[in-house]
Parts: sequence; C-alpha cells; structure tokens
Amino acid sequence: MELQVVDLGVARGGLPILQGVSFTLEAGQVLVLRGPNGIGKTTLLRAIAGLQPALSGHVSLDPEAVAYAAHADGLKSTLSVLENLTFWAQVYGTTDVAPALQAFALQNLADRPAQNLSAGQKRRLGLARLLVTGRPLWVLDEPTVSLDASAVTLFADAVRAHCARGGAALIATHIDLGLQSDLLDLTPFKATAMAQGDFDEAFL
Amino acid sequence: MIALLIRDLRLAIRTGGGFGLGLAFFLIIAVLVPFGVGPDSAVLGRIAPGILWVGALLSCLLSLDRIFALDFEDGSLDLLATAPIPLEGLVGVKAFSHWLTTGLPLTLAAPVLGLLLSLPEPAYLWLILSLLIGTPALSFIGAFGASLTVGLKRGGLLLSLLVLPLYVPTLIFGAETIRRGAEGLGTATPLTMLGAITLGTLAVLPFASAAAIRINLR
Amino acid sequence: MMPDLGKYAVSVLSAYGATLAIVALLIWISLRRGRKVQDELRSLEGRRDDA
Amino acid sequence: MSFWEYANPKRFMALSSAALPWFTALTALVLSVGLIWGFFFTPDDFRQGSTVKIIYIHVPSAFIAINAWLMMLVTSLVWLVRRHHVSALAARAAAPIGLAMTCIGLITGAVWGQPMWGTWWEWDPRLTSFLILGLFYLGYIALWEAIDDADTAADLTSVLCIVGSVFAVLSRYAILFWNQGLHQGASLSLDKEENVHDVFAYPLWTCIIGFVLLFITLVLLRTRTEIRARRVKALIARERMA
Repeated sequence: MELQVVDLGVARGGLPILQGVSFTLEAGQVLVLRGPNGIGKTTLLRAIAGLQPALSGHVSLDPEAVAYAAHADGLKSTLSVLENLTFWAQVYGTTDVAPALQAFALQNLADRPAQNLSAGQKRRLGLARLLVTGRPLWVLDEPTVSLDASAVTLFADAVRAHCARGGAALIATHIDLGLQSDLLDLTPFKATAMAQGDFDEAFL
Repeated sequence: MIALLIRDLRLAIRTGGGFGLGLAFFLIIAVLVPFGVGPDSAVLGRIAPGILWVGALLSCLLSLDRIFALDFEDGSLDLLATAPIPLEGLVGVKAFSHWLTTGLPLTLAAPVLGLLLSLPEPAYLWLILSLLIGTPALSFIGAFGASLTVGLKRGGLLLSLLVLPLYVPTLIFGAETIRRGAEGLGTATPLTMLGAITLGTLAVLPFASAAAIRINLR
Repeated sequence: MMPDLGKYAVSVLSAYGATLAIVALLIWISLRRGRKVQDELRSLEGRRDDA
Repeated sequence: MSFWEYANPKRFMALSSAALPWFTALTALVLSVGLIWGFFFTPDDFRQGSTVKIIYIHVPSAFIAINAWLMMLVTSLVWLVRRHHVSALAARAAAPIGLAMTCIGLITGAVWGQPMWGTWWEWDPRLTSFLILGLFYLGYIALWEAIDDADTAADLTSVLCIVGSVFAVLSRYAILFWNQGLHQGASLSLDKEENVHDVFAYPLWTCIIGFVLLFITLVLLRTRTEIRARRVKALIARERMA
C-alpha cells in the first residue's frame, strides 16, 4: 500500500485552487495537511478519495484501498449505533464490529438510536466506521471536530494502532494529535492565475 | 448491496414517510374523483383506468426526492460513493427499494380503489398486471430525475417537471392496457410495450443516474 | 394591397400576430440580456486593467 | 486547422462577431421575402380558404422546434465527449428558441385547427407530441437555471438531453398508438405525389430557410451572450479568490 501524489492540481467551482502538490505516503505513516481555511484541503482530499476528478497530475492508488471520512458522518438517525455500524461493515464485506465499538468507547451506547447521541458521540461513531471498513488508507477531513480531549486521545490511539497494522492516514486537521507524523503545509501550492492564451482561458 | 436494501427498507418503515404518504395520497385521489365527477358508475367505470394510473403516478412522484436527498444531506452518499458498491448498483438498489415501498403497495391497493371507482370486472387482472409491470419504470425514471436534482436545495418542483414528460409513455401504455382489458380487447400490444419500457429503463437508466450522481458529488 | 382573407381573416391574422409577437419577444430578450452581460463584462475587465 | 478550433471561445467570439451582421441581414431578407410572398401573393386553397397562409409559419416553426432539440443533442454529446465549453453554451442558448418555436407551432396549430376541425385543442398525436416537447424544453431550461456551477449544469443538462431524446421518441410512438389523430400528413416530402402544390411550396421553402437563418442568427447571438456571462462569472470568482 502506497499513496503517490504527483503534481496534482485541483479545482473548486471551476477555478483552480491548488497546483503542483506532490507527496508520497507509505504504510505505517501519518501525513497531516495544514493550511488556512479555504486553501483547498477538503477539495484535495476528495480528489484523492476519487470523488472528484483532478485538474492535472495524477494520484496513483488502488481506489479499493481508501476509506474516506468527511465533515458529515453519514449516520441514519433512526438506526441504532450498532445498526449503523453493522450496515457499513456489511457494505465493506467485514463482519466484526466489536473492536470498533470498543476502540471508540461506544459499547454502552450500542442500542441507542443515533438521533439521541451528542455531537461528539456521533463523531466517534463516524470514526468507528473507519475501523470496520478494513481499508488500509484513511483519508480524514477534520476528524476531531466536536471531540473532547479524551475522545481525541481515543482517536489518536486508533490511528496509531492502524499504522502499526500497516495502515496509513492522510489527515487534514488544525490540532496537534500527538502522533508521529509528517507535516505538509499547502500554502505554497496555491494556484496562480492561468497562463494567458490557454484554450479555455476565457472561462478560468 | 443486500445490506443497503435492508437498510433502506428499515429506514422507510421507521420514518414512516414514504410508505404511508403515497398510499394515503392514492386513496385521496380515488375518493375525491367521484365527488368531482359525479356518482354515475358508468362514467366512473369508463375513466377509472386513467384515474388509477394517474393516481399511482402522482403518489410515486411524491416520494421521489427522498431517494437520494436524505443520503446526500447527511453525507452517506459521499461515503457510499467511495464504498466497494458500484454507483450503478447503488442506484438500482435505491430505485428498487423505492418501488418496494411505493409501487408495490400501490399495486396491491389499486384493486380496492378500483371497486370504489366501479372499474368493470374484466379489468382487474389487467389493472394489477399493468401496475406491477409499469411501476418499476416509474421508480427507475424517478431515480434518474432525483439523481439530476440531488445537489439542489429546493429540487422538488424541478424534479416533478423533469420527470413528468418522461412518465408519458409508461402512463399511456399502462392505462391503455386496462382500458382495452375492460372492453375485452386484446391487451398484448400495450402490455408488451409497457414491459419493454420497464426493461429498458431498468437496464439503461441506472448508468445515466450514476453518471449524474458522480457529477453532482464533485 | 391587403389580400382578401375571407371569413378566416381573424384566424390568419391572429396566427401571424402571435408569431410576430413571440419572435419579437425572443429577439428583445436575447438582445437585452446580451447588452446587460456585455456591459457587466466591460466594467469587470476595466477594473482588472486598472489594477 | 482542425474543425475543433472553432470551439475555442476566443476564436468563436471573433468569428461570430464578423458573421453576425451578415446573418442578420440575410435572415431579414429571406424571412421578409418568404412571409410577404406567402401572405400577399399566394392564392387561397380551394378547401381551406385563406387559412392555408398559416402554413408559412406553422410548418417552419415546427421544423425548427424539432431540429433545435436535435442540435442540442449533438452539442451536448460534443460537450460530454470533447469538453468544449462553447458547445455546451450553444445548447443552452438554443433551448429558449426551441421553446418559443414550439409555442408558435402550438398556437398557430390551434388557430388553424379552430376553423378546420372546429376545435381549438384536439388531442391529436402531433399536437400532443409538441406539448410534450414543450415540457422537455421547459425542464431542460429549468435545470440550467437551477444549478449554480456552470460545468455541473452543462454536464447534467447534457445527460438530461440524451435521456430526454430517447423518451421523446418513445412518447411519439406511445402517442401514435394512443390516438391515430386527424392531423394531415407531412406538408412537404420528397415524394411528389403527396406534396402540396408548387404555388404553396416555393414560398414555404423560402420561409423554412428564413426560419433556419433566424435560428442560426439567434443561436450565435445568444451563445455570445452565454460566453460573456460565463466569463463574467469566472472573473468575479477570480476576484473573490485573489
């Protein structure tokens, strides 16, 4: 498992926002993306997860290796914690949800409908989904939003365990997770204006 | 994919919404029409095939925007798009579960409402048959419309406008089957056409819908 | 010069009238929007040149 | 030079700006000749009386209404395959013209039908098909208007256009099956026997050419507007980012 990003450029709303982004991520590594709001962290992560096409460059990665987690957790409010998690486990063809419940301290909430969870508990459930996917590369967009300090520790432990098993994680976050990680600041990759005379120059 | 189907059905049952609403709407139409047209059973019997098909179609329309919108709002659609289920399969499952929760109950309820509208006796078989064959097309066409409007805040009205002309052939052949059945004429042609449309939409539209969803997600 | 349209005069004339009205409306809308967008673009490009 | 060079917005703007005055003049000329010829200098039909003069607008507008959709289908495919923005914008520019022509076809048909068939509206296959075509245009235009992101809108309307075309053909057959109708057959065909008389045919052909020219002129004009609007949007977005 290796993620290789070469000279990647991405666009948001038809406008290029990042260009020339290159990095590699190998098994066992954590890479944290930094950069001011609006620089394009989310867009970059969506491009790597395969949700939107890249403007230029390429991402070499088996699409079957990515587990993506965004701002929204994709929880169904009328289903219980266990049902939500079991559904994702079935989608990814795994069966055992107990370790995931345990890792994020959700055992006692297992039968509670997701609509009765607090924001932090919902987030924990959303992150527990990563464990049942059984996929090696986690692509995470602001995973610690609305988590308290102890939950952040739980999350950091989960990432550490994941890397120890040969996984890797690409995380966009602003807080220090206390992880052994590489840092990539996206500010220098901000796209400059299009070159004049480009074919579709009139539109970009 | 079976897990997805089970989840969708479970959600439909727990939230109520889809199920009851469509059926209730169908009932309302069938009950209100006699008040508008008058109690003459000969007139009612003549227009019953059309009323039942239009009613089924409108009831179907009612719950279309829920097919993808809910999953889009809570982020499930993003996650499902990166899951190992092909998007085409996802659309198929979603449309199928929409049919199970609207088209199928409508088909089962239609004969009862046919009684209310004094539908002629020989037509009942064709009523059930045409709805059974035709309503899956309504769900799949509807899923296509829903996938086009999934990114829009207030897509409901636009969805109806987009789907309406697409429903015309199904409606024509469906109602025609019952009308011919009621008059004892041959129903083979409209029924075959209806089946052909359904099979065609089942085979092709999931691909168009998946393309539309991919465009909407990026 | 006006041809004798006989008893159908109203039909024929209203058909022509409606057509001319719709075409005129279409042309007017196209031209008006064209001009509006062009003005907008000019002011934007002008601002860019100043900067 | 490849044909696709015309899809470069800048080239398109330059070329269309040069061509537009010529097309405008030619349209005005051909259309006025055709309509004046048809309205003032053709005899009445022995059966339909003077209503036959409606043919000079009814048939050309119907012709454009159908072919505008075909043109949108082609340009949509070009956009999906080759991603030329001008192509998608041309489809967008053509839709309201198609809708207007559909309306003209329906109105003139109704006005014609009133004295001929004794009713304003008849659920005749052709009229019904046109009504459905009008709905397709409405949905297509509404989808363009509803979506903010220009590329997304272009993609989705293209998909709609393709699927809609298939269903439009289906509807046509369904409607034929549903009602055999009282509309007369095609007014012009290559088969001489069925043709309307030459006295009517020459001005009719002139009018059709005139309407085609009108369509081309309007599409050019509106595509130019759409390109400019697109550029305005891009510039505003770029300013906001900088």
